[in-house]
Amino acid sequence: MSSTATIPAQTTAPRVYRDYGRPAWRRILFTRESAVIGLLILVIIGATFGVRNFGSPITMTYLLLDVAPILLIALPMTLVIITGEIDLSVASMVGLSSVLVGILHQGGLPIPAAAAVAIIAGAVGGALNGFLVTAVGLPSLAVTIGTLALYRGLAVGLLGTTAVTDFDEFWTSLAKSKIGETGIPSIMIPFVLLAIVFAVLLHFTPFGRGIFAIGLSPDAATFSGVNVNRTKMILFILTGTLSAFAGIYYTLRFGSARGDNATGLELQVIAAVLLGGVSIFGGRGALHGVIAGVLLIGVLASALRLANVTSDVINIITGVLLVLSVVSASFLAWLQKKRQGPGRLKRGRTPAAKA
Amino acid sequence: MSITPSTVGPAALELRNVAKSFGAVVALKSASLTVQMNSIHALVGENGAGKSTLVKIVAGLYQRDSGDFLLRGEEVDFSSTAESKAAGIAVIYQEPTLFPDLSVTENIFMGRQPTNRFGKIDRKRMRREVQGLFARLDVRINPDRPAEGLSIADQQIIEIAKAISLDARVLIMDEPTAALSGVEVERLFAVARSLRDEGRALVFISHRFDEVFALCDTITVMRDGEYISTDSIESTTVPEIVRRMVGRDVADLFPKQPAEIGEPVLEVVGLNSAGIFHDVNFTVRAGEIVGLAGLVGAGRSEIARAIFGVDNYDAGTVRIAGTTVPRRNPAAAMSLGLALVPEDRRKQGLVIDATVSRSTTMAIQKQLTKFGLLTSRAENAAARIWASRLEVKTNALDTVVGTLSGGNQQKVVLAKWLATNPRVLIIDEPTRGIDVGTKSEVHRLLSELAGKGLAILMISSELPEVLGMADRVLVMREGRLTAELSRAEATSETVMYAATHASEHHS
Amino acid sequence: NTDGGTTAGGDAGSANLAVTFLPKNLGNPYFDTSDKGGETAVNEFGGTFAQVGPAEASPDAQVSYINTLTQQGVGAIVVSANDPKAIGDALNEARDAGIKVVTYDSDTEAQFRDVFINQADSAGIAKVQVDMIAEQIGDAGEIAILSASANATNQNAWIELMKADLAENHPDITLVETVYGDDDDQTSFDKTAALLQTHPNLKGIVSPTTVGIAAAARYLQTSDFKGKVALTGLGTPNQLRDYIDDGTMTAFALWNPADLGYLAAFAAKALIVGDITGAEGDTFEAGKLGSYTVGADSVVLLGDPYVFNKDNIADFDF
Amino acid sequence: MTMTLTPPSAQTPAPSRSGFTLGLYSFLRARETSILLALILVILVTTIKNPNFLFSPDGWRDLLLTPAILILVAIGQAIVIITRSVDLSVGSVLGLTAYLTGRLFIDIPGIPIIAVFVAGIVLGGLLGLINGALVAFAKVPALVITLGTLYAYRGINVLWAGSDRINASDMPKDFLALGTSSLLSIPVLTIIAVIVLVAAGWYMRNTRGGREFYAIGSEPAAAELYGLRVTKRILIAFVACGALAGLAGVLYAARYGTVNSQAGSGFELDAVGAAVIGGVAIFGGSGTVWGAALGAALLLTINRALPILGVPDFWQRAVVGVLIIGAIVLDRVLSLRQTRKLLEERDDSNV
Ligand SMILES: Nc1ncnc2c1ncn2[C@@H]1O[C@H](COP(=O)(O)OP(=O)(O)OP(=O)(O)O)[C@@H](O)[C@H]1O
Ligand SMILES: Nc1ncnc2c1ncn2[C@@H]1O[C@H](COP(=O)(O)OP(=O)(O)OP(=O)(O)O)[C@@H](O)[C@H]1O
Ligand SMILES: [Mg+2]
Ligand SMILES: [Mg+2]
Repeated sequence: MSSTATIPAQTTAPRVYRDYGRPAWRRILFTRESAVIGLLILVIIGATFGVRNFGSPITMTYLLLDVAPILLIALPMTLVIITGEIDLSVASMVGLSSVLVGILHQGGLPIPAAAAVAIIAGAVGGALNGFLVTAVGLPSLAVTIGTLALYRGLAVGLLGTTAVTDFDEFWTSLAKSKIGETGIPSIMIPFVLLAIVFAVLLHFTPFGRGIFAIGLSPDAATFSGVNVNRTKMILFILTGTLSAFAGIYYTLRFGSARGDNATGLELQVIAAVLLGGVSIFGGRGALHGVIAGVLLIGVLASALRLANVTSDVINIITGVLLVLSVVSASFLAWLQKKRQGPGRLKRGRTPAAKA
Repeated sequence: MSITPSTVGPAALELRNVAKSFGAVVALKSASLTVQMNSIHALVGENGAGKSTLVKIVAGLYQRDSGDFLLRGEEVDFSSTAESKAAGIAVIYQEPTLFPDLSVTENIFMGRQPTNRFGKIDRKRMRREVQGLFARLDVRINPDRPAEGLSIADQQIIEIAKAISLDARVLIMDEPTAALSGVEVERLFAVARSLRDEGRALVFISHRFDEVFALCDTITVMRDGEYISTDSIESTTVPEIVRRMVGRDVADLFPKQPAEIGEPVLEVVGLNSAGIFHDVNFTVRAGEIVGLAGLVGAGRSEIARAIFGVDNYDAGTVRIAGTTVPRRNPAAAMSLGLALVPEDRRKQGLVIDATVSRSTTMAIQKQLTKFGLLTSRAENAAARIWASRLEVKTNALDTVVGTLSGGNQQKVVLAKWLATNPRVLIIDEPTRGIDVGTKSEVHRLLSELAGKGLAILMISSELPEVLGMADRVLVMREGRLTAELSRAEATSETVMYAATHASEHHS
Repeated sequence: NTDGGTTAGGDAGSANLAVTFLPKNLGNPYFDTSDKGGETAVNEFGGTFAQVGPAEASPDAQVSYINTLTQQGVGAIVVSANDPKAIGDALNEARDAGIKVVTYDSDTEAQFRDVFINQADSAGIAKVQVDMIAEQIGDAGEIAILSASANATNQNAWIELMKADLAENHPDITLVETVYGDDDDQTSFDKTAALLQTHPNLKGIVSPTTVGIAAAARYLQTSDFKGKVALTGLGTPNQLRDYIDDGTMTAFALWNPADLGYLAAFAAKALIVGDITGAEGDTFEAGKLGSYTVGADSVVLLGDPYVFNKDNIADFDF
Repeated sequence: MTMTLTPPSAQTPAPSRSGFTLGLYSFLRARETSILLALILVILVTTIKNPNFLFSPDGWRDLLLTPAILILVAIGQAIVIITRSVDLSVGSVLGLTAYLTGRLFIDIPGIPIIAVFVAGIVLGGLLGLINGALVAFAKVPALVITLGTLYAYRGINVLWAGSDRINASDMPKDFLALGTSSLLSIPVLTIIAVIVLVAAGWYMRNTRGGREFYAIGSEPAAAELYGLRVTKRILIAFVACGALAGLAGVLYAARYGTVNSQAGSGFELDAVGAAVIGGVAIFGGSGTVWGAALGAALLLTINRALPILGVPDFWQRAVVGVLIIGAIVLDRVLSLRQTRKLLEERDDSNV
């Protein structure tokens, strides 16, 4: 930018602007993301020593295979929630994509072609959500409650009573394969690539800045030249597309295309995203926190199952964790305010004497 | 330096050495204010001096850290606004805050609706009272419509009606006239005077000295969270007050320099939007400041929004340097060199929860990227330049803009748009809620920008500002342009006439 | 009582007799009863019994549990499959890790398990239900089926066989609709209501699932159709006692689910200690139930379904 | 705007309309009206196809009976949504109280039915209080909190019930009769739901407390400036919602007769869906409990009508999805047209 204006020099010395109000370690350490990552590390350490068999490499393999769909969908879901919207239809889209892959393959299409159709269907489904939210101007919570029923209904309607199970061995074993000898499932390769793309998109581009701005104030974003509707549209399409991709993975991993695949997954995804520090009101959140949130729930579930704790306790823990994570955040904020209250007066800077 | 007015009985409201800080930000160091019954007391000070904070302490919204707070001679301590209301204090806040989904009537009576024996709200009575109130204030707002979609001015009027209907003994008004035009201001003043004559105490906060001197009896000056002085209004002058507020002399208030007027840059042809504005035609040339005047609600802001592409319009064309600006596409308008400083700073001008750094660079992010990537470092570097150019009062660039004072927020908005290096600047109420020092800086800045060839469309409800700054004045009434006046033709009388009378011929 | 003749027999003393039951879902009285039977058996032969499972009947949730059991290295998994294929790979991985897999109640494809304990052969189950409904409605009229979930392997197999039987032997009975209650009380209840409204001439409902039949009975009991529309299928005596007593229903069938679990546990033990490998013709002892022989496709048949009615229902408590 | 209707007199500068015109106008404009019409249409079409839908005793009973439980939950949900929160835990609360109902009858033989009702409502209210306290005191978004308690309450339910199941035979006949019997050919459950609906509707419209729910939902910051007791209101909203879900749980046990640990799962989306279809704005401040109740009735009636209209079982869910979307799109289109009309009217008045 060129300087269009020079303000006449004032009698006072020029102000010094620090980049940040707090030292770096405080900015990095005292965040929701760091708290979730810390908790994740603690739980892993605790489980490794406290739960028999948890330390074995196979645990990680199963764990990652299990959480892969949640990880994949959590990426675009994070962006959607940061804009202040929500997409409840993702799990239904997983089911629809699974059914499409199934019947198309049954009808003679090779897996890649069937998968491509499913991905396109995902994009179209996402675009329908996006259209209703942006062009028609409806609240996304209401819209996606509707499409949750619609997409699931299409899935169940298309496949009826049956489940398609005759998939090529090649594809089903690819879905479960591991990278070399590492025990890390191959599905992590596309996931890591996508995670990098999404992280860059969200945190290091004007598009990402727009996402945060929309979440904080859609009006102000519009007045700053952010194309709010286009941004939301893109994000809904991405969510639909990645849900469809997760659906393909789901189908191949279990070798079974069914209308009821992944029922209830939407709440798990949203719980993980919120646990990872994304504000449900939009405008706040970071991808590393979300990934840690997904893994935290996954590790806890895996460790507890290994310790023969039943599924109900896992649910209780997931729920309590979610509640605690948000409550503790506001508790800490309250504590900080208390501490910084009147007592800080004497430490306050004396404003520059101007006279 | 200060003259304490002789006290007859306890003061209606007295604050002594009140301090308040928000985290590391000290809003008030030692503020004092003594308001007598039967008087209208002005409270003035630069942006960020702590006026609104003091008001909020009186209202019970904030709790003071230290100091004394007396009401009619008695120590009080409010922990909520309900308590202060019960103690007979009514407050008009700086930013109108209504319930958008509720009707105007409900907004006025919320929390204290008249009820019958069974606890059922007496709607008839509520309606009667509102009609009486509106008649007294000569307000023409449908009391049954929802508050949603009301202009800021209408919202402010409802806030005023609400505060008056409280029948309070102390009425505090924090910049109630910032959004109002002359007629409404006069009406408000008439009511304020009659309230004073009934024996109530009023506090009036404003950055407009003509209003302060026309209305108030006593004036208290604050600076940097500290009490400076209290005088009776007859014994002081505007330059004296300004010197105390700013700590130095302020020169010419409206220093528009003559500039070379060039080619037309912004051309608006036949712009029409059903129900909002009709057949709007005008041009703005390079180096020219065109003032757009009119009563509140005339539809000026809507034209600005339509030109910039935030709102759609039914017909017409907008061109910048010959190129047609596409509809409903602010990004395209920006890339053609259009900038808009909108009227509602907190909702439109700024992402109020974003940092100073991000807010300042919001409109130039694309230029700051390297290989499509944007880093905080690049943003901070750019933001630092603009923050220091406009003297934004903040200590760190990651301060949330919402915590800055109103004037400093306005500076950030200006910085954001000046950073884009625009060809056309549309600026809606450029100095609303800005103190004298900053105001003269803004005016100097606009004048200089025009001198460098920028085309400026300035929408303002402040007549002196329009007359002082504009090379040409357009006047609007009810969605139509009613007059185009040259600088020589434009006087308070000609502008006001055009703003209140339909034009004989359409231009 | 194992004779140490076989190769695996050498391990018998130190054999891993940890047997874990993995039903379709928890909170299902049918599986409660069957797994209780399994527990009795495991205690009899001195192994360790465990039961795990998802809250809702879905194959993906079962896979997580199978994986966990694989990691824990249990001796055998006894599972009722929510999908014949979807849990197959997980089961194979378990078997690769040396775990024996027994399916009961609902089978997977044969290559994924060592042995399937069949409660009654499908043809028999289908036949007993068709016979009951035919008798109750006088071998003519409209009937409907209220099944469990649309993907349930066993129910679907029975329904196919029932259709064939009806077409062949009962030409005057028309099956007008099959609806799915998802083994959920409320859904089954509402579907029953819908069936009765949609088909005013309906003479009977067959519900080959314990949840569905109970919900349908409860709806019928308080509706005008009580006594006019027949209801039969598979259910447990405790659930349906009241409806038999008050005439809402006259008869229904089931095998003894406790025996099913009991037999499955003993089959698991026989696999662990190496008495059987799942080959056709292998025989093993199943405690109080006596001796059983593995049939074709590694299937062990429990016996014929039992028909409960007003006269005999008081003799049962499960 | 509306100034053309009545020219402002000298006395009242604000435009005003007579009570009757106002009433008629708002009735025709109201969201509730269009939902009611849609409901009537569905019933009409289905009845034409199959008269039994309305005219057989069972059809009549089920028409009124089926929505009763969801109506109760939707009323509570509407109150919470109007205050700009949401309660996703209602399904789990319903499940817990339904199981409690069964347990009380089993563990305390001869317990009076009324005591069971009280216990269910109290337990529901307590669970709602936990939600409300977390939302109000910790100032945490309700969606997050109640998503958490959705899991937690359901987990407690499964932990408590295990694989136990309450059967009809475990509960007294009198109690079960409540679930299906009628008074003057109106089912008892429906009567309960309607009484609650009328009371809640009256309260929300005509009392200070009720209006404060709307105010808080419309603009929380303003509510604070007005000195409204926001915390108290949020607590009341959640307790009411929980208590209604608790009542619904008791009625669920009476109606369905069997209760396991999964009773009521998925109810939360139905309840939110009903409120949204009924015109309760998801971001608070507008809508009525009447709308939510009509939304619940419409949702469940469509569910029952589809098989009769010949939509195959498997496709029903898709149709329900289309209908939900259709309802909210229609509402939006109508309100846009209304805005447009108001603007044009203003033009005329300006000339
Ligand atoms: N909630 C808050 N959190 C942090 N800082 C605050 C808050 N409210 C006010 N401040 C700071 O306190 C100081 C005084 O602000 P205040 O709004 O009282 O000024 P003012 O005199 O009303 O200014 P203006 O004329 O611009 O309205 C400013 O520095 C402002 O940034
Ligand atoms: N969202 C809206 N819905 C309906 N009417 C609106 C809406 N926004 C503004 N108006 C109306 O449009 C007219 C023009 O509004 P506006 O106040 O923006 O004009 P203005 O000349 O810019 O005044 P000012 O900027 O001084 O407030 C007013 O009558 C106002 O009430
Ligand atoms: Mg202020
Ligand atoms: Mg304006």
